[in-house]
Amino acid sequence: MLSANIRKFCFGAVMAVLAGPSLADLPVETVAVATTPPANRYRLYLSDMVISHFIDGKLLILDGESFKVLGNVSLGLTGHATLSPDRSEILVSTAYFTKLNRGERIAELDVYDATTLKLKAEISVPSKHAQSMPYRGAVRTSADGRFVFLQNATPATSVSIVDRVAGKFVTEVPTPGCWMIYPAQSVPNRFATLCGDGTMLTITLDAEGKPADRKKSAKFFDADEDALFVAGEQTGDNYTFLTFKGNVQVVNVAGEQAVAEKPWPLLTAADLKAGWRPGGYQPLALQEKSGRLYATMHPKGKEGSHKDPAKEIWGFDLATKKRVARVPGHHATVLAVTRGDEPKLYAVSTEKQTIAVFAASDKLKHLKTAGPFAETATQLDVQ
Amino acid sequence: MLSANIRKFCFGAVMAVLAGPSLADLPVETVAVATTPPANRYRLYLSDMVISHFIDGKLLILDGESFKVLGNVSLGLTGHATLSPDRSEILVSTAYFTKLNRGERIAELDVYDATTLKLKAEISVPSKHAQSMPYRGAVRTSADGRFVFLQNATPATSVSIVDRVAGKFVTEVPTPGCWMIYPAQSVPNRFATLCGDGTMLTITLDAEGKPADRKKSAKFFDADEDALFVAGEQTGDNYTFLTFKGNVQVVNVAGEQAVAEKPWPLLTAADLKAGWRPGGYQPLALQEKSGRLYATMHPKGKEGSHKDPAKEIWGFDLATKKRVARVPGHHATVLAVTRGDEPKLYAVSTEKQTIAVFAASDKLKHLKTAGPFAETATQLDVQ
Amino acid sequence: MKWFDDFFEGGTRRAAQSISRRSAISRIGKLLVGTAFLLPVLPFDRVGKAVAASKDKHDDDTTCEYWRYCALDGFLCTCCGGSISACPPGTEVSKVTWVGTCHNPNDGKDYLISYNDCCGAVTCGRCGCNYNIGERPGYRMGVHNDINWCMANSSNTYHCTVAAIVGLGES
Amino acid sequence: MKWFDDFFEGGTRRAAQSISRRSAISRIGKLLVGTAFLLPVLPFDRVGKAVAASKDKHDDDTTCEYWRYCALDGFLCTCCGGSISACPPGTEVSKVTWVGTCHNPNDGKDYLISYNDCCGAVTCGRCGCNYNIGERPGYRMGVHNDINWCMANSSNTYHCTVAAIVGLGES
Repeated sequence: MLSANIRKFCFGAVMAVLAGPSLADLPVETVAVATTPPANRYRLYLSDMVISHFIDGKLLILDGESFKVLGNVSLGLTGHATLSPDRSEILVSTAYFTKLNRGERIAELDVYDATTLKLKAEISVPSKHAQSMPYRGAVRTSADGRFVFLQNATPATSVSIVDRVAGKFVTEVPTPGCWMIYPAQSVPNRFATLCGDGTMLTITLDAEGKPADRKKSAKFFDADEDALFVAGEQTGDNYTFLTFKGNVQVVNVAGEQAVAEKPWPLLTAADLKAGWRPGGYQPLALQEKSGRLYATMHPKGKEGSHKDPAKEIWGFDLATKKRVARVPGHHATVLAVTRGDEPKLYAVSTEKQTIAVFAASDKLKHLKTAGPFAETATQLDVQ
Repeated sequence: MLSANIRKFCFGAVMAVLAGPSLADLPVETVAVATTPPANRYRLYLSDMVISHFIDGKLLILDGESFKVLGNVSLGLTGHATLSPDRSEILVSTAYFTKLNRGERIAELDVYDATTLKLKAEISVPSKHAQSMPYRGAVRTSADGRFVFLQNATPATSVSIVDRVAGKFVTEVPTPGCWMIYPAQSVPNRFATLCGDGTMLTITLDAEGKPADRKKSAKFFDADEDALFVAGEQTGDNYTFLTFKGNVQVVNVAGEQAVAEKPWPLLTAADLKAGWRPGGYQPLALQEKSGRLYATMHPKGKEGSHKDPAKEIWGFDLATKKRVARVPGHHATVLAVTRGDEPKLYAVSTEKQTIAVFAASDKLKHLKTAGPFAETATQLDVQ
Repeated sequence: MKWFDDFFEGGTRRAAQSISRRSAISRIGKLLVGTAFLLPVLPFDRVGKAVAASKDKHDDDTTCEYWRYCALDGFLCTCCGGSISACPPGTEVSKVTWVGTCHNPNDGKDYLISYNDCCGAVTCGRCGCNYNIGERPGYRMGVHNDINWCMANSSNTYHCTVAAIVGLGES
Repeated sequence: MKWFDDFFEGGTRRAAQSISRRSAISRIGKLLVGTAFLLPVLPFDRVGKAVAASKDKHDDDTTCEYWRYCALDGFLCTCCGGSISACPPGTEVSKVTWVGTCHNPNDGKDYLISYNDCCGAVTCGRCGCNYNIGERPGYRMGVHNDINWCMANSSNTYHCTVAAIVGLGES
């Protein structure tokens, strides 16, 4: 009588009630909660603001080889995520309203264990976090992981300093006219920020995390003529940026004042004539070990085309500053490349929400295109 | 110098700063907040749980002639909406978590003005509201509008009684094994609910809204053999339901005990042989003035097909109980028909999120298909 | 838990027994009660295809046609960072649940399957599956699938659904 | 409001003046600063089509090509229950805003347009439009559009954007 089974359906403690002696060939199982598998260098962190429901943003964690979903972390209302230096924690700068779209606004830095994805800490901060799309640099840790820097905008811009070790907010540093956070590698208590007047502002903190020094660099870019994309790639104390018109700008943030190198162009005269420009939300990826730089490029670029998806992805040799690869663009607006050996380049289309993956050797080799993932993802980080 | 303009950009009080003497042919405008236009009989209320972000459900208000969006009301976490008897208020039974997906759960009945869509009242209720898809009957008012009845499920079922006039929760009435709320029209303090044992339970309240009497009807349906769809149509004290196998069941809820009429079949012998069955979330619409009943029908129906979208929409004459219309189904899973003269029938596809509209004369005349609207809408109410 | 006692002392135990006496379910030869949660995302017309599932998908637990999912309605945890019997990291197992009996084509046996929703994290939204065989409206709550079975957890956010073997199905 | 004073005493007024001196914007002959909010929904490649907009859509305020939307990035309130200069019912007007100058093809004049976000209700999600002409990253906050301009309201939920005439554009 099958009907006998149905008496057993119940609403709680199914295991306790039903898991009697197993007569089955297949073993009885207990429902558990998984942890993520050990991270390898191809783990991806895709930040999705979910524009149509942007109180419910999402960080999707993916295996960049199998494209299996490893887990999700809530980003809340226009939240921003970053990884701790040792990759053991995911830090989310976000806010909540007590009644979804009204009530009290609660702002905090949420700390998740990167293996269990469990919430480890909630650190209250001033209710000012930048309600922007996910961009690298909206939240970053100091090089030693002790401090966490949170970009604010009210729209007046400032940076909140959180002491991760003490688990508390320290202070707020005004950074008027400046945007995004670029920590130094060799000086843990230091970060820089890009300013609209074409400089970088460097903030140096004291041992408690309070600002001890602030110095502007010399002017090195012109936000009207050729603005910098803010999504830069870090290699040690250097940050590499692209400009709207396709120049590469390296800035060293180790000192009390940031020092900009001489920019160099991605474009040949012919490229320039065809109007090639970089475009997207994270248009640059830099692979340190192999000395390669990748960019999302579109032709016939003009004022206002700086978020256009890629028609092609170009690869450059950083030593020779010459193009060494040129492949179809897969509508990419976001690039990221893995660290170390056997690098893979990932190209996200914000429009299609697909991820194309390439073997990042000299000639980019398209391996597959996976997805769609997420809804309106604009930031991709690698392990 | 165009550049002079740009000095004027500012972040607040634009009107105050910029609205000087108008030199323009077009007049200077002040940004205001709209109210909805006067409601006509074709106003539609579409409930969308937004399954992929279901903490952020939405009630979309549409003009059923132009299909212009008139406004949105937040449904929160699996919220349910109903209209006050005079159509002046939208009542939403919902819950919030203080931190989106965690924290404290706040349950309340939210009252919105149906013209301004402003929140008028928030009435705290026990944290038990049924976290189900939007279905008519999950929240209803008493016929006089004084009381509001909220379906609960923990999963134990009960009904919360709210005094709308006093603005407070009154009591909770246990309704084990019963589901959805069917208020009487002629006795304001009375509602019925459908029970899994094939009966209806009638609850009669005292003047304060506390249960004074509860009586079960005779058994009139068999949830195993031929279950009732819960989305019924009200005409006075009568509710008309469809069964999974295509029978029409009218129940009168005026008395202390509900009284079921003899069911009648939609299907001819030939229809039965072809396996036609109703399907969807709101598979029935009834137009009282013209005496017509409409149903979403699919052929080759079987156990488990009761949510299948319509292959055809059928119209019946309630007087003769004969089919008088038969048109393509537009994948409909939800039907609603307007009241009074010149009725229009609306057919929502939960899959495609389109709304097909028909002139609901004897022969259903397809006027247009609009949308997509919403994401996973399953309930449509008319003015 | 209080509600648990209330629930079984109320109408639902009676409802369950009623189902057991003469059930639409028994006529289809398998116990396909309940299902996890809610409506499908897309497509809505997958309904009932379990019976005619292609053989090669019976063993792929990231497809709706996997044999254990015969009574599942929701997002598959195998697509969301979990496994066939483990909730994804950062979620919690639902406190309330329901069972179904599914036929394993590989050994020809029927297994009793527990469907647990995984709760507390943002909705996964991947691999939505929907079967309504044996499903009934909420007046038969134990076999109702248009409702959130994370409802009794401290966080009600529904993430996905697992399908664990809890024993052999009786036959 | 405190932030308002802070803001204009800080670097941003300087930034604005810097823009006014030699702006990419001035070179395109129209003032196309700011834009409402955030990234587009879809399509992402509508960018820049304002210039080449078909004539018949210039006058339809429910299309991206409507003349006043030359610097708008967001959901059109005309698709959400509002009008060209009125927020939908149940929302509130954003406290912070920005302007652009758009050319009206009907009278050949340039008008100064105020883009206000409408805030407080669930995101509308209809008629997403996106123009990035003159847009810059957040270090030029006044012309940045990847941010929520409901940020200074009591509720930060972004619903849609209006485009009201506030005067004639100077030329």
